[in-house]
Order: sequence, then C-alpha cells, then structure tokens
Amino acid sequence: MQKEETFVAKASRLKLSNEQLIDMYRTMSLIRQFEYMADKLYAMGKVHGTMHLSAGQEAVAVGISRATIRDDYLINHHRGHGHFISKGADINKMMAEFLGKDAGFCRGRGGSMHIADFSSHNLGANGIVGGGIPHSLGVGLAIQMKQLSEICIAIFGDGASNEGVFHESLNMAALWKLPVLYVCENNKYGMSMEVERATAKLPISQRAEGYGIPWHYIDGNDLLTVYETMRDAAEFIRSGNGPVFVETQTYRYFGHSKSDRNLYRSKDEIDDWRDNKDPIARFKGQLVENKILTEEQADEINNEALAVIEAAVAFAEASPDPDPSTVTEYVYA
Amino acid sequence: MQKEETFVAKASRLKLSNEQLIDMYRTMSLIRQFEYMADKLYAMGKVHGTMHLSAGQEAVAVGISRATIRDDYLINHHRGHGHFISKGADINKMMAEFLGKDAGFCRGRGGSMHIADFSSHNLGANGIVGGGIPHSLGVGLAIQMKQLSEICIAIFGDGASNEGVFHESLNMAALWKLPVLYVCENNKYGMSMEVERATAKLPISQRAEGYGIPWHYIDGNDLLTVYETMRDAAEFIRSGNGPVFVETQTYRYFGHSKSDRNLYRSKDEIDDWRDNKDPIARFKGQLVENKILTEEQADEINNEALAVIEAAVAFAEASPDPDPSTVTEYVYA
Amino acid sequence: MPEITYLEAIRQTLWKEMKRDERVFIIGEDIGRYGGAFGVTHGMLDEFGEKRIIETPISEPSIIGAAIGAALLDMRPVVEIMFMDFILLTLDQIGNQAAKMHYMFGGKATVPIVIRMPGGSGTGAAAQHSQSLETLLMHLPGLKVVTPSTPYDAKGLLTTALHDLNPVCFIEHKLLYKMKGEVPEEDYAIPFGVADVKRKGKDLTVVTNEIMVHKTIAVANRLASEGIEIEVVDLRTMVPLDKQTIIESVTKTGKLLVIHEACETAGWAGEIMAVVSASRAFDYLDAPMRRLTGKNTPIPYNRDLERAAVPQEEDIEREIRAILKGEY
Amino acid sequence: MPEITYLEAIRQTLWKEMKRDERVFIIGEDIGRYGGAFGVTHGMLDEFGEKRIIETPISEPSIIGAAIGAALLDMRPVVEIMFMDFILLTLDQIGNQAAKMHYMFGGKATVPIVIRMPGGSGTGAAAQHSQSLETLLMHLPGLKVVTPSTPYDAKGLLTTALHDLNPVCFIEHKLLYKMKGEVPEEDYAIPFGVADVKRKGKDLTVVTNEIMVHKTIAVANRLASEGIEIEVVDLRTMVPLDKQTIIESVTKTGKLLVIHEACETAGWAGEIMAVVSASRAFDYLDAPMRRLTGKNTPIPYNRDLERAAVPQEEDIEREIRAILKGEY
Ligand SMILES: Cc1ncc(C[n+]2csc(CCOP(=O)(O)OP(=O)(O)O)c2C)c(N)n1
Ligand SMILES: Cc1ncc(C[n+]2csc(CCOP(=O)(O)OP(=O)(O)O)c2C)c(N)n1
Ligand SMILES: [Mg+2]
Ligand SMILES: [Mg+2]
Repeated sequence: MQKEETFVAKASRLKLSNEQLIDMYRTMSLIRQFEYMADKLYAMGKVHGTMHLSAGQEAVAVGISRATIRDDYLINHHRGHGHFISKGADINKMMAEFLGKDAGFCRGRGGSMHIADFSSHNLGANGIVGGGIPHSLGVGLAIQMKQLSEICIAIFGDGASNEGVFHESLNMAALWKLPVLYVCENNKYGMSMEVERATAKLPISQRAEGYGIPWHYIDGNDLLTVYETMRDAAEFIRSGNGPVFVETQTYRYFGHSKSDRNLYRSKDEIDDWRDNKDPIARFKGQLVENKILTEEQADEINNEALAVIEAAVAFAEASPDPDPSTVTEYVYA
Repeated sequence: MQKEETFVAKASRLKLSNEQLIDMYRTMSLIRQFEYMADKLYAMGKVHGTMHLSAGQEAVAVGISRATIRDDYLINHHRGHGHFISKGADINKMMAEFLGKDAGFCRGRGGSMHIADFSSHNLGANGIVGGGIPHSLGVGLAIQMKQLSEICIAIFGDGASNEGVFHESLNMAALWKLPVLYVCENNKYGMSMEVERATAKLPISQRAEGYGIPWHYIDGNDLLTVYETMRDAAEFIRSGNGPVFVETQTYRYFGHSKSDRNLYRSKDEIDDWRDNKDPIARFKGQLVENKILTEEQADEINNEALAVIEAAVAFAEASPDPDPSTVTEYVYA
Repeated sequence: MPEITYLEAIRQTLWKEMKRDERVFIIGEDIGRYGGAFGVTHGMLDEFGEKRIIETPISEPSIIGAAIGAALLDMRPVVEIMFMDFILLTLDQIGNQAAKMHYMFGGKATVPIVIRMPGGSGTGAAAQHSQSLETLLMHLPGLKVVTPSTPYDAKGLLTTALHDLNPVCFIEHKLLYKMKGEVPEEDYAIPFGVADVKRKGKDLTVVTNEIMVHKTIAVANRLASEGIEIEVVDLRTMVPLDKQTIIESVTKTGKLLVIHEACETAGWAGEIMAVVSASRAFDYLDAPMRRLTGKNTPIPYNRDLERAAVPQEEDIEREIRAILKGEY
Repeated sequence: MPEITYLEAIRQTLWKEMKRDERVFIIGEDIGRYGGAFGVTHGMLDEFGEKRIIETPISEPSIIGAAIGAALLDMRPVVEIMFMDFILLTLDQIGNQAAKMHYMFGGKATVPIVIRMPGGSGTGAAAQHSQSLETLLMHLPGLKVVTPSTPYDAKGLLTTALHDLNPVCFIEHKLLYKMKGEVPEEDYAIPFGVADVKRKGKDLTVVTNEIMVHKTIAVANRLASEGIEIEVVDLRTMVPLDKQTIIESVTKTGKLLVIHEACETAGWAGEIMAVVSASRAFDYLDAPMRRLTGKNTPIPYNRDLERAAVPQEEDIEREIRAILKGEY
C-alpha cells in the first residue's frame, strides 16, 4: 500500500509543510558539506587525529531529529557528525572541535570522536563501539524518575550490535519499559567487516524480538520513511510503552576512518549506492519532481551550506589552540 | 503424542537398557548425596569458603552426560558438582578439593567453584557468572581445526544469560557453526533474582532464535526428556550443523550459597518442587512402577552412594592441607 | 557515642542520604529482598521501594553504564558491584567512560557516581572473589578511590563520596563489615585526600589502608611494650593521596614500610615510595624503604594458603623488626 | 643485515610461526582483507586463509574468551586487540580467566595465548584510543607483559611469546610501527626477563620502555657531547622484570630516573623504585630516585595538548639535568 502512495500524499499525511521539507533538505546538505569539508581538511593535513564520516547516511540523522523534539536526549556514536548537526549543534564549535581548537565544544580535548553539547541534551559521541548503549538505561531511568516528557535516542552501528552491552541493555530497557529509541545505523560494514559475516541472522533488528521490543527494519536512505518510523516510534515511547528498536539500512561513502583503503568492498558497490540510492539526490528528486524546490534553489541551498561550513572553518582556524599548560584541566570536576 | 507414551515405551525407543536406567538413577543419587554431605560439612564448620549446591537439578546433569560421550568437552559453571560427578569425576578428589586439601583436583587452590579435571576433558567450573561461555567458542574452533569428533557442552544458569558474553558468544557460535551444545539451567533464580524480573522475555531459550540457533525449552526434572533432547542435539551438532541451545527448567533446593536466607522465595514454593517435582523421586517412581527397580534396591543404591560419599570425606580428611610455602606455585606454567 | 559496625555505618549513611536527596538511588544485583551479598542494603527496599533500590539482571558493564547515563542527567546513582573482582568486567565503562567524560567533553559532563565494591581475601572465596584491585583504579585518571578502615571513616568518607561530582570507587573490605566502632549520629564528612595517623610513633612509619591498618596497629601495640613506637598512617583515600602526611611522617621517623593486601608487582606501595623519593623526606631516610604486600599470586581457596598469600601480623612484626635492626 | 620496520618484524614473526606450527592462528577484528587497523596482518589472509586468520564481530571479551578455549585444547591463539584501550572491555577474560586458570586449577590448565595490542599516544586518537595501560596488566599475576622498543626486540620477544605457555600481553607502541632497524633473517628468541642496556653510561640510569627508549637515547646522545653519560635500560619485558640489570646499573651510576608514557599515579615507575629500594643499590644512591611520566590525565585530542600529556625530549633533558645538578 505504502508503495503506491505518492511523495506528496505521504508528506501531507505526515503533515510536513513544504518549508519543513526544504529545511530537511537543507540540513542533509549541511551534513554532506561538513563531511566533504572534513575530508578535504584531512587531505590538506589539517586534521591531527582520526574521523568517521557519515556522508551517505544523512537521511537517518535528519529523519530522527525532525521526528523527535529538540530536548530529547541523544547518545551518539563515533560516526556522529550528522546527528549533531541535525540536532542543531553550533557548526562553528563543531568545526573548531574537529580541528582541536580551544573554541571547540570540548575545548580541543575531544575531537571528532568526542563531540558533545550537554546544554542541548546532546550527550556525546563515543570512541568505544557500543560504549554509549548502556548509558541509555540511566538516561531512561532518570527520565522516569524525574517524570520528564523527553525520550532518549541511542544511535549505534551494525557492528556495535555485536558487543555484549547491546544485549544487556536491550534486556534491561525492555524489563523496565524505558523511554529509549534504539537506532541501529546499518551501513553494511563495521569497519571492514560485512554485516553478513559479523551477524548470524539478519536483519539485526529482529534481535529485538528476543526481548519483546517492537522493531522495524527500514530503508534508511528514504527520508520520509525514516521520519515516519521514528515519529511513530517516538510517540509510542513517549506514551510510556517502553523502548522501540529501528534499524536503518544505509551506506557510507568514505572509508571507515582516515586510514581505510576500501579493500573490502568494490568500487562498483560504492558507485551503485552513490549513484542510485543517495538519500540527498533521492529527496531532491522528489522535491523537484513535485515542484517543491527547483534545481536552482537546491543549488543555492547547497551553496549556502557550503558557505556555512566555510565560515565554520574560518572560525575554527581563527581560534587558538588550547594552551598546553592547561592539559590537566578537567580531569576532575 | 509424547504425553501418551509410557515410560517403558519411551525408554525402549531411546534404547536405554534397564542397567542404563538404573545407572542413571545411581548417578543422580550420588550427586544428591554429595550435595547433602557438602551442606552437612558446611554446617559442621568444615568448609572454609562458599559453595553452590545443585540438589534438585540432578536430572539435567545426568541427562546430559548420558546423552553425550565421555570425551566431549565440558565447560561448567559455579553450580557444577552434579555435572562433574555425572561426567565421572573421581569423587575422592572432588571432595578433597571441596575441603581444600592437597589431594584435591586443584591441590586446594580452587575449591568448590573451581573444580576441573582436564585429563577427562572437564574444563572447569567458573566463579564468574557467564565467564565460561565464550570459552566454548575456542573449544569449538579447536575441535573444528583439529577435526575432532567431540563436541563442547557449555553449562550456565538463567542469570548468566543476561551477561554480555552470552550474546557475543551465541552470535559467533552461530556464524561459525561451532560444535557447541549450550545448556541453560533455568532454576528460576539467579541468586535472589526471579527469572521473570531479570529476563525481559521468556523462555530464555527463545533468544537463540535471534541468532538462528535451534532451541528447546524442556522440563529439566524429567530425566528421559533431558536425555532425549540432549542426545538429539548432540547428534545434530556432531554432524556439523552448528550449535543448539537447550533450556532446562529445574529448581534448586538449597539456598544460593552458604549465606542465603531464602527471603526471596516461599517455603511453599520450595516444598512444592521438593515434594511434587523432584527429579530423583520421579524417576525412581517410574522405575519402581515399571518394576525395573524395587524400593529396597533403590534404598540400597542410595546407601551405596552415601557410602561412596562418606569414603570420599574420609579420604579428603586424611589428606593434608597444602603446604603454605607452596602458595606461589602454579602462578606461571 | 553509639558503637555500630562498618556495615551499619555504610547502610546508615546511604539511608540518610537517600532521605535527604531524592536524586540518590542504588542499583545493583540482589540488593533488594536479599539485601546485597553482604547485607549492606538490607531493609532498604522496604523503605525506599523498587524505584530507588533497583535490582538488575547480572550485567555488570551495563549496570555501570546505566549509572553513568543517570549521572549525566544529574541523578546521584550508587552502584553496588557484588565483589570487587567483577569490576574487571566493567573497566571499559568505569575507565573509558565514567573516568574520562568530564575531560573528553571539555569539562561539560559530570559523572557523579559512587561505585561500592567489597574487596579483599579471607573468606575462602578463592581467586575470582578475593582480589584487592584498588591499584588498577588508582591508575585511571578521573576516578577517586576510597578505602575506609573503620566504621567512623566509612561514614565520613561515604558522605563525601555521595557529594562528590566525580566517579568514586568506594572499596569495602569484606572482613571489616562486622567490625564495630564509635560513630557519631550526627552528620559529618571526612574530606578526601586526608590521611589519618591512626597511631603516633617515632621509630618507623607504616603507610597502609583497609584491614592492614588493624593488623599493623595490633602489632604496633605489642611492640610498644618493648619501647618501639610505630606510626601508622591510614591513607583512607588512595586518590587523591595525602602526600603531605606521608612525607611528614617519614621525615620524622626516617623509616618507611608500606603494607597492602594487593599483589606486590605494580601495587601501590611503589607509588608511596615514588612520592617519598620526590620529597624532602627522602633525605631523612635512614633505612631503605620497604614494602610488605600480598604475594604475586591469585588468592587460593585453602585457608592456610589463603593466609599465606597476604600479610599477616607475624609477617608485619618480622618486617618491622628487620627494618629496625638495620637488616636491609 | 636487512633493515625492516617494527611492523614488518612482527608480521614476519607471526608468519614464520604460523608456517612452522599449525596450532597458531590469529583472531581479531578486521585482520583479514583490511590487514588490521595498523596493517600488521596485511597479506596473511591470502596466505593462511580464513580458518587461521579469523575475523570476528566486535565482541572483545568473547574474542579473548575464544582464545582461552582454544588454548585449553592446546592451540596457540594470537589475539589482536585493535587498540590497547579496548582491553578494559576484556579484563575479566584476561585477568579473572586467562591469568588465573593455571593457578586455580592447580597447575592443570595452561593458557598459551599471545594478546597483541597497540598502545600509546601521538596519533591524535584521543582519550579512548591512546592509553598506555601496561601497569594494569603487570598487576594481574599470571600474565606476562612485553613491550618491545625496536624491530629486533619485537621479533625476538614475539618469538618467545609464541612459545610461552602463559598468557602474554604483547604491547606494540603505535609510533614505533614504522621505525626501521636491523633484524636478522634467521630465527632467534629474546628471553623474557632480560632487560637491554641500550646505551651505556656512568652518570645516571634511565629505566624505561617502548618509545621512551628512543626519546631518551636521543637526549643522551646530545648530552654526551657535554661529557654526560646516561645509561639507558630498556626493560623490554615488564613481567618478568629484570631486577638485576636495574640494580647493577643504579649501583654503578647512583642515580635513577624512571620514564614511562603511562600516567603517573600508580604507574610502574614506583615498581622500579620499590625494587631498587629493596636492593643493595639503594645504598649507592646519591640522589633521590625520580620519575618522569605521562600526566595524570586522559590523552587529549589537540596535538599540542597531546604532546604536553606525555614526556617529550625536552622534558627528559630538563629532568636529567636537574638530577645531575642535584636540584632534588
Ligand atoms: C570497543 C571497540 N572495538 C573496536 C573499535 C574500532 N572500531 C571503531 S569503529 C568500528 C566499526 C564500527 O562499526 P559500526 O558499529 O557498524 O559503525 P560504523 O563505523 O559502520 O558507522 C570499529 C571496529 C572501537 N572503537 N571500539
Ligand atoms: C560476574 C558475576 N556477577 C555476579 C556474581 C555473583 N553470583 C554468583 S552466582 C550468581 C547467580 C547466578 O545465577 P544463575 O546463572 O541463574 O545460576 P544459579 O546460581 O541459579 O545456578 C550471582 C549473581 C558472580 N559470581 N559473577
Ligand atoms: Mg557499520
Ligand atoms: Mg539460576
């Protein structure tokens, strides 16, 4: 049935105005530009550490953030730029952190893998695969105890779902009916490991069945599908029904991290995803086809996004490095 | 259908001779006597450390050991006396280890929680809940690499199935089709925690579904059911089909360990299991009813078992304590 | 002043703090009806209900993880890890997460958690239930590490721990649970980083913690009859470490013996020696610094072996006498 | 003699040993087509196939557990843990299981595993990918702990590790992977517990390991032009520890500086001081023993901060000069 539904019909059923749709496009574009700039800065030798870029996965981030409220708590993973951006993080501070500058979110201590912005309920990325998953339990408990209306969104990858804490946490979240939306971004690989070689049975999300948690396996590159699934899940969770598990099928374009030579996947595969399944191109096509946006407007949005990113780079580069004499600051509160 | 089958018909279908049936009874009795003696020795102040008694769970141990071969590898858990005994461990050395004596399996280093007998492929008990589960992976890999005909049997409790390694291990065992029989002894509690409060969805064994592992949830107090399930599972595994998961519903009579005041369960519940579902009484009833054994013969077997245990105590008590000057022996191989 | 046990001092402090601050909750295994493996939380379920005495499945890493998440939302979780040995299951969450978040996030996250854990040998629980692992925790920056030796200290230090904004590892020695001591009913806090000279003396400084404090005092009392006066410095908190008290004592006595139950190799005795060596006290040493520690072995089950694995009073006495006689 | 990198020395040794002994296999994450995060196992999948280069899901505790099980059946597993930091996830399996089995089971189990792990900072990987945690491993009896500083040592020590019957933690410093050095083609083994005096000197002993060996030698070479002769003791294996070489060197020079990248508090520098203090070398000390270590902080991301967190050549030089000038 869903198959038959036109884009316009779906958008209107979802009560998404054209402005909202365009804003979603804008945010995806911003993420994409951030990631491409990150890659470029790395190639220019300006990035000291490692990074994990999410280009190709933008629809997941934007779908989630638009389907939830700003104050919902976000637990992010290493490939987290997109989620931060779509949650509304200050791009300047993000870029500054990425470049290790004093003006960065973490004053240069964290870098790409450890961006956080607690003031906006963005509880941070994590360099330990799966490391953030159990934090969802405590956030969920705190929400219950304080009787807050927010929910917790915990993001992790296909690879992370093989860590022990995944199992422990899903069990407890289900037992205690915690308000947590678990989102597994399945981008087909955990570093070089294909999901088929790492996960005994697919989809990953069917594992949620074992804990009695409702689950969905969806096309993560189709923005409105992501949006709808997340919106419904969030509503279900917010109403006190306990956790939901959503697996989003997506793909990353760049290598796993800075040192990846992509030996484990074919150029054809990458090209196929890029050329035929790109979430941004797909969404833009839908907007253009339905006259919500013109090609020119889309280009303009992309240019604006690039300008925002370039300004962020300028901001970051103008920021001083942290003073080495402060190296032991923040060890203890 | 099974329900209708008479005991005799079932035994004969399973090709179990009367001698074999009586031997199974004997072994259950021996385990029971060991556990009661252990409790008595503890009450007499002769046991320094802690212990986890398996009285009530004898049918699981005996069913497994009789359904598998002597050389299959056993990974045991803290409540492991029964499994060791039914695998044929030397009772004298077991008792000596229980009492911390030099003649014990581990020369007094291990005690109740760390009995092992590597020569008979009994790879040891474990004081860490779930700690032994991942060892099954390596045993399975080694069996595959060496092309052995044995399988690995990994025993753990309902509580252990909530540790992260449970998930990690089941996933890898399924991926690699390892020859492992996973047996979850569900005795309704992990220490004081009822399984319903600890496990989001029951039976525990349905979790195996998430890894594509065949699973069974059976009455662990019915010896022939245990025997048949384990025999079939072992055959399936031995033929190269990968792991099987069996959950045996059973019950422990004694407290969790030496310091348990049983506050978390009712006397009625304990009595009900003891009086109405006891695996030994049930099996004896079947043997007697079908004239395979007389009451007198059963008593005699029990007396013999007690005599074996008493002799083991005598052996253990005659054994010297380890020499304190050897305390740092065995730190390194 | 009322005499209560170390265990009761801990329970009462938790109880009071839970009454005072509704952000405090306890999470762990078998802490409800069972009252915890050692009975510390006995009765608290009835008082506070299962929303604040949260019993968990056996999932140690995620128990710590849960506490971290709650702490990030300004709750005050207290975790009971049933045996200190099981922290080895949780060191990613303790060491890579809780300890580092404040730093990694540039001071923006705070992780106020108290992780209680019984440590030490002496109960016949063997290698996986008897370890003294405080040194591991000391080596992970971002953690505070507390090792009370008396009911009085337990209450005062736990009070401070419950008000600290950092992850605090609060180590309770199993053999101390039943020890009685005077504990004032009114509230008091013992600041972290302040060692307690449990016995004054001029001839030799023993720096120690936990149960070894008591063993050392027993020996010191015996030696006093011979006119030998041992100074016993109970560190109380391992991180932060009260370097000053150590340095002053060693400067006075000129002799240092560090005693711990933890295994010798890379145990914290070396840390104390490094502190002394970097201080003016080094010049006052008139004998080599010595340590008396647990042996480099897992803890064995048999009672005699178990005793042999960690320092006993006779070992302490022998060691002190040897130092005083100049045998080293 | 051919010059090869530290990384190649490790790969060649693994390769040879896998050719020689079919019980050896490698298990870990991304060690196949990817060749491991640092490329150490590059090419080995093609040579040995996926039955012996076993790629796993991201499940560190159970990877170690798998190795233990295989070792119990007399296999010779080599585990690659992608970053040393992740051993915190596995310390139950390493410390409560692998390290203790031989002991707990009265000498009947042997657990011959080599656990390879890259450690150390300097790559901008920040707090959770840059730690130097060898001290934690040293404190768990039953483990051996190896820290090669050169391609030559890496080959010789890895050969020994692969023949040892105990769990061996083999720590590779990331910044050393590309370092070149002479490595004989023929087989050789460097016994554990034998430190290497990488530079002889009479004025001051530096005891160190890994990358700090090279930093110290660079400083020592500069100081030599002023007539200052530093002796550089490269421990090579942390457990077992070559106490004798340390003692002899300090007895000769009368001055000790311990340098490690690991954090200061409860780091292994204290162990070295305890060893010296318990030896005749203590009497020969003519200056306080000193340590220069990583700061008590998680490793920060920013390059300048990261440099500031661990000893650099200028720090080493300053520290040596201060000791020699009698400033302490
Ligand atoms: C505990 C741990 N193990 C391994 C790594 C190294 N590592 C970083 S990301 C990654 C792959 C994660 O895969 P996935 O969860 O699918 O996320 P993706 O990178 O594909 O977004 C690995 C193996 C790590 N950082 N932490
Ligand atoms: C890692 C770990 N956590 C907790 C414990 C304490 N403990 C010992 S046995 C046990 C209960 C285990 O329950 P289950 O697996 O069901 O086995 P049972 O005792 O019921 O046979 C607990 C919590 C432990 N030994 N190890
Ligand atoms: Mg992935
Ligand atoms: Mg149970």
